[in-house]
Amino acid sequence: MTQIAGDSRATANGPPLTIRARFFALYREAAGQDEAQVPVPAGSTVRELWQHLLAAHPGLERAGAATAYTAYAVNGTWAKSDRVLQDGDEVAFLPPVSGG
Amino acid sequence: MTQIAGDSRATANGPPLTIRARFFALYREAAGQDEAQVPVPAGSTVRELWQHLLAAHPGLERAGAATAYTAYAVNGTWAKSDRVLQDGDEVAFLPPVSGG
Amino acid sequence: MSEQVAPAAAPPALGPFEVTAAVLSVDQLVAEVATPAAGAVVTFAGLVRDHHQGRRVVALEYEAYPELAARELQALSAAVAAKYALQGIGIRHRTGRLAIGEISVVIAVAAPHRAAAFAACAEALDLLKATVPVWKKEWYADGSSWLGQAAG
Amino acid sequence: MSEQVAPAAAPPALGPFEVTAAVLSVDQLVAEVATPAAGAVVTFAGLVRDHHQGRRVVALEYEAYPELAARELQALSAAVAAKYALQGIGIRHRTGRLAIGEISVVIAVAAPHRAAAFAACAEALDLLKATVPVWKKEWYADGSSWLGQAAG
Repeated sequence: MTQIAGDSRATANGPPLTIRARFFALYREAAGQDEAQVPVPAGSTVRELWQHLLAAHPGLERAGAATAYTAYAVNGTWAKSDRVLQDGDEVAFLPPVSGG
Repeated sequence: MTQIAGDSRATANGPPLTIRARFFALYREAAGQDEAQVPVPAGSTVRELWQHLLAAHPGLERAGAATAYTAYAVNGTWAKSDRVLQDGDEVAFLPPVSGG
Repeated sequence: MSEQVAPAAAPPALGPFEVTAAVLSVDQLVAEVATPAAGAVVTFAGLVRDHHQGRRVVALEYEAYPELAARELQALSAAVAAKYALQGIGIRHRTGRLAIGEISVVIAVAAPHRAAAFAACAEALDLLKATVPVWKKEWYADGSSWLGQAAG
Repeated sequence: MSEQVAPAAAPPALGPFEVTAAVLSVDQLVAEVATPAAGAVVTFAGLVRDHHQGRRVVALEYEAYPELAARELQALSAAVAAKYALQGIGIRHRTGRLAIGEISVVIAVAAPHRAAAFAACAEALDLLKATVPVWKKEWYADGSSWLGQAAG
């Protein structure tokens, strides 16, 4: 696990949050790591965190752009992209599944 | 294997044949044996052999009457009831199947 | 460049087809029908149930006409394999007295894709039940009964 | 008189649902989902194929989000079990690098009768492929590729 440069500006919503981001399969290889601690502004959504990570990791952006969709899970449960994050949340970014 | 009293009359068709009759499952129990050597007149069919066996074994007749049908095999291959027997044939009498 | 391979067009591997008193293994039959080109193996395992038509069953006894049964298993499997373009199919049917929960029959079907494997396995089972000379006797606490013999 | 028994109405036995690096056994899962009232167990085993879309494959690698995958397997199985009145259903998915012919996934479904068992097993597999967070990487002689990621 490594620290990723985040957006640590304090906002009107309160102090920044620390999120545990997890990457799997194609995204794990593209990010070069399986997880990272990411500071984000209070009030951030899953989608904003993902956009931030894509911008910070060109490899991840290429991989993400090549997929039909990305699914999200927060604390082990499927989540929509407009889900508002809480401090300490674990957010997983999941490329299209291909099990079986 | 036991000898079953057969119809040993010689006929115009030639000397009597000796047939190996085999019984399975319900018929085996009803006949009290799994096979028998049965003399039959030359020219006999599978059906005639079966009728003869039913008449000779009341238990087999009760079991046969209680089934929806009887299937026949001669020398390990399905046969119709009008199949004419040859000396030394093995004839199997098969109650409705229930495997699986 | 990576090596290009043509779609598998080999004739299906038929067998094993056996009637046996030995305990049946699904894994063994899966391994026997699988080929390097097979992506899906569907199996059916028949188990001895503790009841039938409302009556408690304590054991099942299976009897076969072994020579004809093996030939019938082969014949129905060849037909199903051709219809569904299978890569492999095998069937074992147990004989003798079986306890509750034991496997009475195993069918394994290997195919490149899953839809064909499911359909072929179900069809092979239907044919087996209709045509293969095997008989089942139910044992109860107070007696026994051969199945399949009810008149019309 | 023989003992009369009511038709089985027990809730289905759910599980096991696992993502594991251990070699998979069909027989083991069959035994785990079977109940004394079950007469039919249908299984699906996914095998590593030596080709895909015309390209030779030398190995497959599976990766999962294990916590969510196990929960998804449980959820889809509960839905299928209720729809088909199953007596048991279990699924194991393998992770790590697998050689040609190895089993990547096993689904076992127990039901009183065979039609429900076949339909339920096929449906569970379709749901697994669509929803469970597991990913497959194909290894070739000269490279590798994650599947499922193609855009549009």
